[in-house]
Amino acid sequence: MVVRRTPQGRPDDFFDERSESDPVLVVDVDGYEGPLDVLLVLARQQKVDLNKISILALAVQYLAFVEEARKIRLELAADYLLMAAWLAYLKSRLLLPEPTSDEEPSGVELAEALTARLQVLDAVRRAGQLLMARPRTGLDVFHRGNPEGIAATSTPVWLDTLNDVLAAYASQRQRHALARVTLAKRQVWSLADARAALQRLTGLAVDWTRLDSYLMTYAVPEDMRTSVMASSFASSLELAREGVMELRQDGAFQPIWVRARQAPADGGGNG
Amino acid sequence: MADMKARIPLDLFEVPTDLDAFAQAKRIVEAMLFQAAEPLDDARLASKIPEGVDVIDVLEQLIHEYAARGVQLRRIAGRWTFRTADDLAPLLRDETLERKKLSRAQLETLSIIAYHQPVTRAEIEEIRGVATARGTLDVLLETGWVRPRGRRRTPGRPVTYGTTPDFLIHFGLDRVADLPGLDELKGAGLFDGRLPPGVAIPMPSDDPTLGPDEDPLEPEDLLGPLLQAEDEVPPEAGTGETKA
Amino acid sequence: MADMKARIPLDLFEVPTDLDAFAQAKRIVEAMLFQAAEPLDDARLASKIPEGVDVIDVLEQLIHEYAARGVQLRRIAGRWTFRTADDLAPLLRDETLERKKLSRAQLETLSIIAYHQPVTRAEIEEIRGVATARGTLDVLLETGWVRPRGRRRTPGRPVTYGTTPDFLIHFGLDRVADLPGLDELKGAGLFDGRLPPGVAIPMPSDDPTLGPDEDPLEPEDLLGPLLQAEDEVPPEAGTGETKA
Repeated sequence: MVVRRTPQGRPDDFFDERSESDPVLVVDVDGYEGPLDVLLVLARQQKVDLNKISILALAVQYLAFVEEARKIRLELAADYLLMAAWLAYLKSRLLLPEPTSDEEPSGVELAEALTARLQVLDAVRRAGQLLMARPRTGLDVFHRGNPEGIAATSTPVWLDTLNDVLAAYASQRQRHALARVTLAKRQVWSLADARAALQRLTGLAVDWTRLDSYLMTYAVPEDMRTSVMASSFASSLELAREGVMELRQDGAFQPIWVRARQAPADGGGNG
Repeated sequence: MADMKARIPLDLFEVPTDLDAFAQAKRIVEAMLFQAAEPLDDARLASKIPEGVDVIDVLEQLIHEYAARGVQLRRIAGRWTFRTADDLAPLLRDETLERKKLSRAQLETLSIIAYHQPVTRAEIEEIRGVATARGTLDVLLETGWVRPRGRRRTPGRPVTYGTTPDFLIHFGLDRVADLPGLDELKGAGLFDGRLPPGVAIPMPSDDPTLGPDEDPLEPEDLLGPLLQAEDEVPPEAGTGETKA
Repeated sequence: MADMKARIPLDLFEVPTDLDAFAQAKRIVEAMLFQAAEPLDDARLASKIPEGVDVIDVLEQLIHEYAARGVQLRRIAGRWTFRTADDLAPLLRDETLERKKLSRAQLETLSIIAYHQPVTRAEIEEIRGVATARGTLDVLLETGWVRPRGRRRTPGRPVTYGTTPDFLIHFGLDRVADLPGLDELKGAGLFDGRLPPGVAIPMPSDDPTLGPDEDPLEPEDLLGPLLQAEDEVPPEAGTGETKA
């Protein structure tokens, strides 16, 4: 296992669990675990209850963070950039007068949804800490150290066959041989990337979210825009076909809106 | 030391003859739990004690007798085991043992699996807001605390993950409903059902019975290098391995 | 079972606060002896208990407290251990045949030892790409299929492992050279077509004669708790040492 610290790594033990077989997944920016992690850290800086944080201030801070990060290091994981795109959109919604259309959620509702997400992540982390603080078997509390002492009466009958051994050998040799394959860095956004990113984004978007312009501005280095646009669009069509996502476009050359598919309602998506 | 022997009556370890059935049942349960390499269930214990004695009564009595001792009787993962008292940890801890820490990503992923099981990788990623690195789940599967348990009946049929009895044993829990901090997570809305759309999961469940939205794993799942988890799959599912 | 919980007060296992030094010493000695993998001597026990308490007094008291229980405190070969009461042996004995399967990690490690022997732990880890859990090798040694055979003449002098005659007997092999090679494994469908070129499978040998880069095990190796393998080392291994 490679222990690799990011340059300004967090003080807590942060050993990198990624194997060399991971292609280009840049998960951490200076030790952060994704965009929500950054947002939580920023939110804590507001020193108020998570219920009372200013999402607008948070959005501004996050966008500044991304700008800063991009100055230093071009290669930000898509997750960070998608979040930037979404927050830029949210910021504009919070600043502008509410639209009259009932179709779109208000900026406030979107902000509340984000707050709720941050609270869940925060609670999950605290739960993890509580879990790790428990007395742990084999480390803090112990079971019988010598159970066989007198119980040697039970004779193990091993059911393993030669085939099990051979299969285990073949499978791990093969796995490891394949794990050694190194992939060149991708210059394009694959359909799979786009799909996963869109799904994470729609998890955030309780309702119609406008993708294109913000996505392009914030998320993508110029040389990749065409690829990203194409992949995102293809993936969104695919997701819509599967019934996971709905698409909307109000007219030719108008922005494309996406949202997670709602509970079955009549009418469906007007894609 | 030599005088030690003299101070202990020789007949001390002779078989007591005047024990009633309950007292004998207590001795048997003590001995069984003591020599067992892993926690034992009620039925196993009950099978060895004199007829007419309720094993739960025996266990309850033993719990009280051992409560203040250095070794305590606990129910963990629904079974019974003796283990050392929590407060003695600083004295018993083996400092030479490397205390392997999970990374933040691993710990978060483990928490989400524990508190939100059964859960898919996509759901984990949605809560964390970031893609899960390939090694993260592998490490958790390797600990034996996490297992793939089925496939969600949604497009793509993603694998669902849950915790194992080893997880409960390691953290000294009787059942997942005893996980610390569940209330806070409930308050934060982890179980509001928003995540898998339309599926409300009120509480985490490691019930090996698959949920209504889960399909069983296929035999190939258990052999595939991606999952690396045959070890942890309980016997029911494990029969898949013998297919070869 | 559900009502069980209600009947056990939650604070039952809280740390007792009003214990005097002697009572606390008893708890510590209990826990130490329970946890230990082998009998402990007076000095070891005395090192952990509160000052001013005589460990012999503590042990004597515990002997009496446990005398009528299903578990007893005994002195064996000058050291102390808990043992289940002799009279219960017949009851506990019929646990007998336990049907077991190796875990995936254990199977993989076994297969690597078989194919790559003599092989060190570090080499196994390199092939598997993950650290070997402490118990994995122990379990394999326990099966009697694997034995430590020597020490590699490299820095650290790591122990080399190989298979035993029992391994051949269990898996119905005449000699390890009969293990199938790459082509046969492919033929059996165990490798699929995706295997990159350059993956070679060694021709295994369990020749008990040590290789040119191996030193014999020292007598301490065979007694050390790390190996836990005195029982399992077959006669040939024993003679291996005498060659030096």
